[in-house]
Amino acid sequence: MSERYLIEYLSRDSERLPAMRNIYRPHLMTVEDIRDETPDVRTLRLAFQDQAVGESFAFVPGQFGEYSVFGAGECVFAIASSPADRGHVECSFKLMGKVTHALRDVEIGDTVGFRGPYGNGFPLESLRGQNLFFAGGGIGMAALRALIEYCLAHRQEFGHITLLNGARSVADLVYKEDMVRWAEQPDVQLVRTVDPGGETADWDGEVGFVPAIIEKLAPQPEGTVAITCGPPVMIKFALLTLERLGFPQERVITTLENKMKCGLGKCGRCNVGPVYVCKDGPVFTAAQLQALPRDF
Amino acid sequence: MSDDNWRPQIVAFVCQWCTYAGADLAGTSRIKYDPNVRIVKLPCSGRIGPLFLLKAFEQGADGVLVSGCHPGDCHYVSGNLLARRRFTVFRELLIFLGLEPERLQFSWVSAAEAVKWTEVVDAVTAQIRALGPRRQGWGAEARLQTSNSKAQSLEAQPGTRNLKPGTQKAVEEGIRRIARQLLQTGEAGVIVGYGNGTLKDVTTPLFVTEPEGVEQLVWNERCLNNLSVYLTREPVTRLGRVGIVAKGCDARALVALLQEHQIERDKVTIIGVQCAGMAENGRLAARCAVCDVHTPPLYDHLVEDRALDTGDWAEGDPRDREIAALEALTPAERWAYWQEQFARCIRCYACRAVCPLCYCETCIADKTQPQWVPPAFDARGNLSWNIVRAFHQAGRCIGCDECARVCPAHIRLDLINRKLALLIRDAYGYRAGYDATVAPPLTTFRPEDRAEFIR
Amino acid sequence: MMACRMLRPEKLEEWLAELLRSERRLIAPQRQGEDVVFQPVQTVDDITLDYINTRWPVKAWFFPPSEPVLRYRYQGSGVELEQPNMALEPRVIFGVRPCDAAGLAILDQVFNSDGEDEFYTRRRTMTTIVGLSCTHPAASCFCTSVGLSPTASAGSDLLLTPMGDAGYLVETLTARGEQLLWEYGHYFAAGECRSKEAVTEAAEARMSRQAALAQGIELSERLFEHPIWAEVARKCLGCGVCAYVCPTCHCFDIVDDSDAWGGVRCRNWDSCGFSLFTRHASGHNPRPQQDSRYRQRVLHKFSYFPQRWGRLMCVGCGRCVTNCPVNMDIYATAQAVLQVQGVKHET
Amino acid sequence: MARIGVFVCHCGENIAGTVDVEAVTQVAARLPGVAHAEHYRYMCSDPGQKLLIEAIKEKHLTGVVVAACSPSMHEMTFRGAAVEGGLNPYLSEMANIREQCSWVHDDKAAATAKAIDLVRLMVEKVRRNRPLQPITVPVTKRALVIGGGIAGIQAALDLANGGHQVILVEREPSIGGHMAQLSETFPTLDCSQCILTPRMVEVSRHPNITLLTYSEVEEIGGYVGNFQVKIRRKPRYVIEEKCTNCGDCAVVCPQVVPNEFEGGLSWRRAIYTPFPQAVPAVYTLDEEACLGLHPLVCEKCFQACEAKAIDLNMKPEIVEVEVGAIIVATGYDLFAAEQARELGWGRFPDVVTGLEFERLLSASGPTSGQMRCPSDGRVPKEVVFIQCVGSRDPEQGVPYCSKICCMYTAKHAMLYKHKVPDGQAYVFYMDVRAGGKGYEEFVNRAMQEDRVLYVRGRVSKVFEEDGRLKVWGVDTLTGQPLEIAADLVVLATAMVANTEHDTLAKQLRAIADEHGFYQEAHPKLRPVETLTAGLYLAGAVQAPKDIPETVAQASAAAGKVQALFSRDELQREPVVARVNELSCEGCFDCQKVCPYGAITPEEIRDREGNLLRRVSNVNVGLCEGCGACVVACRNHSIELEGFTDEQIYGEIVALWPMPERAPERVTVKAQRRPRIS
Repeated sequence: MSERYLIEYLSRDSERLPAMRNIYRPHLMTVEDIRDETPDVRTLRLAFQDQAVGESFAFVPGQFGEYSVFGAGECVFAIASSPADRGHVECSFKLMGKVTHALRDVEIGDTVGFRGPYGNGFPLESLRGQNLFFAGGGIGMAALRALIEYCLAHRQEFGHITLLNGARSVADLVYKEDMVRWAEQPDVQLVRTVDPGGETADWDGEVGFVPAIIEKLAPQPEGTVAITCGPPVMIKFALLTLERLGFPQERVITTLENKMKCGLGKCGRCNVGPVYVCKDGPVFTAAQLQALPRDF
Repeated sequence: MSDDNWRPQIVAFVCQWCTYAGADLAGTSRIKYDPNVRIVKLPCSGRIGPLFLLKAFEQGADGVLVSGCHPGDCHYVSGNLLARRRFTVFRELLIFLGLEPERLQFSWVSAAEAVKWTEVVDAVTAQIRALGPRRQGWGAEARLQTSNSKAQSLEAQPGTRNLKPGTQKAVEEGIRRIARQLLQTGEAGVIVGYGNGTLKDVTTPLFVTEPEGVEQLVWNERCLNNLSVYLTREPVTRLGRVGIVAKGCDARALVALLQEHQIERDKVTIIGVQCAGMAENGRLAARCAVCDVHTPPLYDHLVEDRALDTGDWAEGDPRDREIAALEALTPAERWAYWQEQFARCIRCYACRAVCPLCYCETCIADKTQPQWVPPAFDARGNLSWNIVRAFHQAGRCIGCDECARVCPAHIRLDLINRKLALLIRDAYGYRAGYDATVAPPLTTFRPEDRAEFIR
Repeated sequence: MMACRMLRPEKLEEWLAELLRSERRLIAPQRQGEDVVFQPVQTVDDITLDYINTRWPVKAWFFPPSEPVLRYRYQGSGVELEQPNMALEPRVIFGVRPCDAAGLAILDQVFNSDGEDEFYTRRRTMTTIVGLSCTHPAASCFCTSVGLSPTASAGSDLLLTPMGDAGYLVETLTARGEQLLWEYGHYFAAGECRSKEAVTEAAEARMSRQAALAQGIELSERLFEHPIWAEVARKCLGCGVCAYVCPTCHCFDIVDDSDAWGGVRCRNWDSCGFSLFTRHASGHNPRPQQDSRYRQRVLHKFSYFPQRWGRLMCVGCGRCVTNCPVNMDIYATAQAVLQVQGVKHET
Repeated sequence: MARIGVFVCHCGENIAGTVDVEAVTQVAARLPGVAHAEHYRYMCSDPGQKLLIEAIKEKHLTGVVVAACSPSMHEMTFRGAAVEGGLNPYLSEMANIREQCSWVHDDKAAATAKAIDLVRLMVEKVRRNRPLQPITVPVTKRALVIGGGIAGIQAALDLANGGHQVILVEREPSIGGHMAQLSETFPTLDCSQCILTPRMVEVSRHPNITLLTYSEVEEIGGYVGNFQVKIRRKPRYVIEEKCTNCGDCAVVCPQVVPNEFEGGLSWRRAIYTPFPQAVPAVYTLDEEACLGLHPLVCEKCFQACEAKAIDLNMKPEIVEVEVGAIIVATGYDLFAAEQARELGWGRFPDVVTGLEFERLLSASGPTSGQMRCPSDGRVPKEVVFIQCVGSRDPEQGVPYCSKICCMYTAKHAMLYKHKVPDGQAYVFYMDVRAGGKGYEEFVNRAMQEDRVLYVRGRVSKVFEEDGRLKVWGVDTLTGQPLEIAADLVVLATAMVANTEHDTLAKQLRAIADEHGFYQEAHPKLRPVETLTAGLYLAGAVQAPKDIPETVAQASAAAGKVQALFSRDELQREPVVARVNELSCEGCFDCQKVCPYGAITPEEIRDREGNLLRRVSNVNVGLCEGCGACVVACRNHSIELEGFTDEQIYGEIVALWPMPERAPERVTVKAQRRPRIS
């Protein structure tokens, strides 16, 4: 804002002052589709009510938004839909607190709010030409979904793709339909795993925690970038496993899920060391994380 | 007062067995009455929490009516009798803060008393109609209206007595001796006491884990903190069995914590200290002027102060004069006084943090489903927070005044606490922090409890 | 633009009186019980100059404890958004101490960075800060320790420094200051420009706390994990006083307050000292204990913020020290941490 | 957002006459979360319910609000309809716009505004309702009948004959109640004892009935299907099993006291049976009258009893039983006649109450059925019957009509005339109320065949003059003052509630009305039930009744209990408290306020078994859902299902629009002074 604002004000009519830009004002979105992924994970498909905004809206996979239910508040989720899907965003959320409970109660046709995109997104340039090894646990898959969709849409730009999807139990596996679609793509290997005890009688996937399956799959570090997201404890061990397999820290990418409120590096909530996860993240390489204090 | 067309907005919280059924009977009997009351049905008057009444006022109610079964008729044995005590205290609290009593009314109406129900509704409506609309905004503007009120001239009257600090050095030595012994024998893993602070004339809570460290323990007239707050703090309790330096008022907090199962008696060693009173602004602190626990009511070791001069307390508690002065004001003036106070609140929750009895890890003010205490730090939210805090302390506050001491906005929380403590002493013969075996006053009742305010 | 003028002592009141009559709202220190606070001025007589510092820093006039950032009404299954009514008016805040003014300069960096927060910046540009140098620091003050001084000019638009009988040395620091001076130039005498160094030195000499903290804390893993944090934070009770009286703390929360018809989305002050600050809805908390929360507070001010913005996020006003219920002392803590850090360098 | 359906009922003109149902529907349709709104003439009718069911299905409603009558009328109806539509029953709520709106207001605008508010409030509640599953509890198929009068006897026999275990508790030494005191019964004039005593005997012999006489209910806990009852058996000092009813003990007993059964018109010993046909047929030692007990000085009866049935060391005994249902049949008392001071009862021996007169008429009574004045045994020639003593008299007595007095007075007068054909009977009455099969004819018979003189009017005074009673009254039909010299005056005292109702009602958590009679669940449709599930009423405990009505209600109550007992399990309302273990701080204030002992501490341990915390735990079988614990919990770690904080919060915030926040500052438009050149 111009330093001369006051002078402008003093010299003219206040009515002619530029309208305020409100960084906290969300876009209004219409709920177009509701899909239950698991008993406590749901995906919403949201359409921009203002078509012009929808047309111009673009984002990088890995970026996130502040989704809000008016009356309950705002909550942060990754944008889970494909960047090519113009005019819409999708989010997947797990039932947790006040906002997610309110989101669970929305019906098709209802209005919710969306602010974004925020954050840095995945470093697409450094991924091109590489084999990609995705390892997602539980709701963490949501943060990878946009990137997976992007990579599959630009299939020729990337090498071999491995999708490792883990969950506590078979019922808790997300994106079951997407997985089928993704696995049909050329040169895509889909591995699904559930925690020991979470398997069903007819389960034909792996049984074991995600890091153990990474170990078992033993992806070749050369020419491969590993991208992982999941619960904090999974990420911790997945990073260790990948390191053991010989992945250099620069080629291991993860996204952090701190509590965030403003999304713009102001509210201070996601401050970890010198970075704000909302502005400088949420995507970090293991090397970048290594440099941060263990405060996330 | 108001034009004839004005319709007060009144909400009635009623129990489903008596009053709701009584209101139904009024319908069946086609008895006409005023249409301004909206009924919210609950199973029992015992389910009607003060937060409901608060929220109703916050939302703009001109009046609130609570009605349940007559004493002895409760479908749930005693819900209405518990409610009676809660409402007695809550009502007095709101009146003390300046609400007109007519706006918050209570009645017993049985399932058979259709006529009484209609009479109560008509009477309450008429009274509220006569009062006119509630002062705007449950806060906010009210304080601006009466900036020149008498209330504003009411100023804190600190104790006028001088300190007689006793033999501080000897007491300090006594504390150190016992602390050393406890640490040496392993009876305590940590001693919670007072040390010198980083600024002149300030002490600070000190945690000593090694016998050599006891030399840092101090005792003087500035040992204001109520250290018992640390007994429910994991970073302290994980250091081992706690030995705690406790003045009389601190020991009362320990009694209350025992009563509420927050500490186990055999896991704490209490180093009781005879206390001659603490200083605020160089004078004897107000609460110390009427202290009756110079010797703590509960201790394992007692450090005596041989020069203890408990003085002549004839002067009384200076706060009682302030309370009386406030109560002599009109409701509007009182309201203005407290609005001005609460407007200063910045919701730092220091009052909550220092209170030994505010041990809830998740406070009701932080709970969002639903959001009973409005999150905004405005007049509305601040008023609710302060009322909820005060009510939660009713019958439990041991009067250490820590909340008032630490309030950066100098809100007179001590007056509210004191007012409620006096009310509970007079109405129920109960004072907190003396006897851990007695049920706290709001968890019990007597059939003959006061009920003069109930229609 | 270091033009300097003098303001005669007897002119000060006249100038303030005219400011009061102007279209600018005049906000100045006034007595409130035992405290001095910034309040809109009713009469010039209410203004006091007898204070070391005001009870609260000046930040709330730009970044209020609670402010609506959005209003909405339900319309069937839809929602109608309303811009919150943020009325703006030109203001002059008189008598801001250099430490508090420096706090504003720090907040400017946060709120004026990309994703500009106009709730803050609009108020900021509409307000002219008239700083007032400090001659008698309190026992808890330590501005020189963090690289400021009792007469520092950062954040002020005009800075008045008392020069004894000669009156106030007036430094014009920004275009807003220049504008004000231009409007009321007849109160200010030009020419007689004297150095404020002597005043600065005298004030600094009265400062009892003079440690070298300005270089900040250099974070290492060892320091981060050091037991000192648990030790210093043990007595911390986790209230928000330190953050709320701090001229630079700016963490906030965004919450909805609604009823059946609609509601308000509010931005409220928050504090990294509260356990709920980082707690996820799942219950997971990256900073589960008070020691990690207190560490965040200290390191944010002395390490993280400097890394990002090149300056400390502490102005040494000492409010958090005097207001802490249990005498947590950030000055002492920073000293202690630097000592630990120093040990590391030696070994 | 929810998809709520709102259904506004006209209830014919009952609602629509006062409330603009169209307007209510229109406003409701625009409320946030409302997906459907309509109004209909009778929502409770079949087509009405169909509308609701169809709407749920078609519009995929997530909740319904029926704005109609009181939920006590039709909550169950619409919950049932919701289930039929595929919704959980607890997603249906009623807005009470009839009993609490249209019926009590005249102003259509105000009533409509109120109805809209009530609907809105319920919409906000339903939006926050969660599906609940009923709690099933086993049913103990044993009933407790309190009171051994004709009502209790009938109910106990019906149940026992239906194959269920019954415990019949009677306070007095014998069952039979007031009916056993009557001579003949109207309108058939058959002998009361002749029809009653066979039933009494049947009770004593019935294998399914446990008869506990001389016993009182001490404490009642639990809930429908699972009541725990403590019964105190007063010591009768006679072992029931051993007593042969020979009467040797009474003969030697030196203590003589007035006989209550005879209305004090004759005497009994300290050891006695109340009347010859008493059941059980055993003697009872009246410990207050006995000389010997404290200290033991007499012992004559003990010595005289050859059966060794007397145990002077007998102590009160507490019997604990579990029952699934309770029928209260504790009957009535009579208006204390001495309160009508001007009528002289208690001062003049020849002023008697109706019940005393029954004993004078009875063949087993003190005069063996001879009509005699209590004072001197002469045959009364002039008898004045005064009706409405205490009844229909809000000043001195009770405002209601005692219902049976007209009939029994006619009976008394008639029986008197049969015994003293040359005597004259006068009846002072206010109105003759003889509604009932054969009742009007009966009264006419008294007037016409037996020439009883009916005087419409009130008696102002009964006094004695020259050794004779004088009755002053007014014949209001002629306006003539009357003075009658009477030998005997009979007062038709009102039936009033049993004085012990109050204490028992508290025990039972039942509601007594303003006169002390028990409140039925609904005056028309649920006259046998109370609002406490599993508690039923029989006889005059509810209101004044004659014998046929009493018996009918007793059988009805027994039928209700049998219906309850036809199931092995009972579904209870899931309105119970639940603890949030995560935020419970373990202060146990909730435990202190719980009247049912439903809350106990529970230990939370880590995997290694170390105690982490103690938190509260609710036993949902014991929880009755009062919610006292919720309010006691400072950080609201307990919720009451069906009345959660969220739901009530929703109701409150729905009532008024949020007040506008104080504007931050009002911009004052000052004059602009351009200063920049």
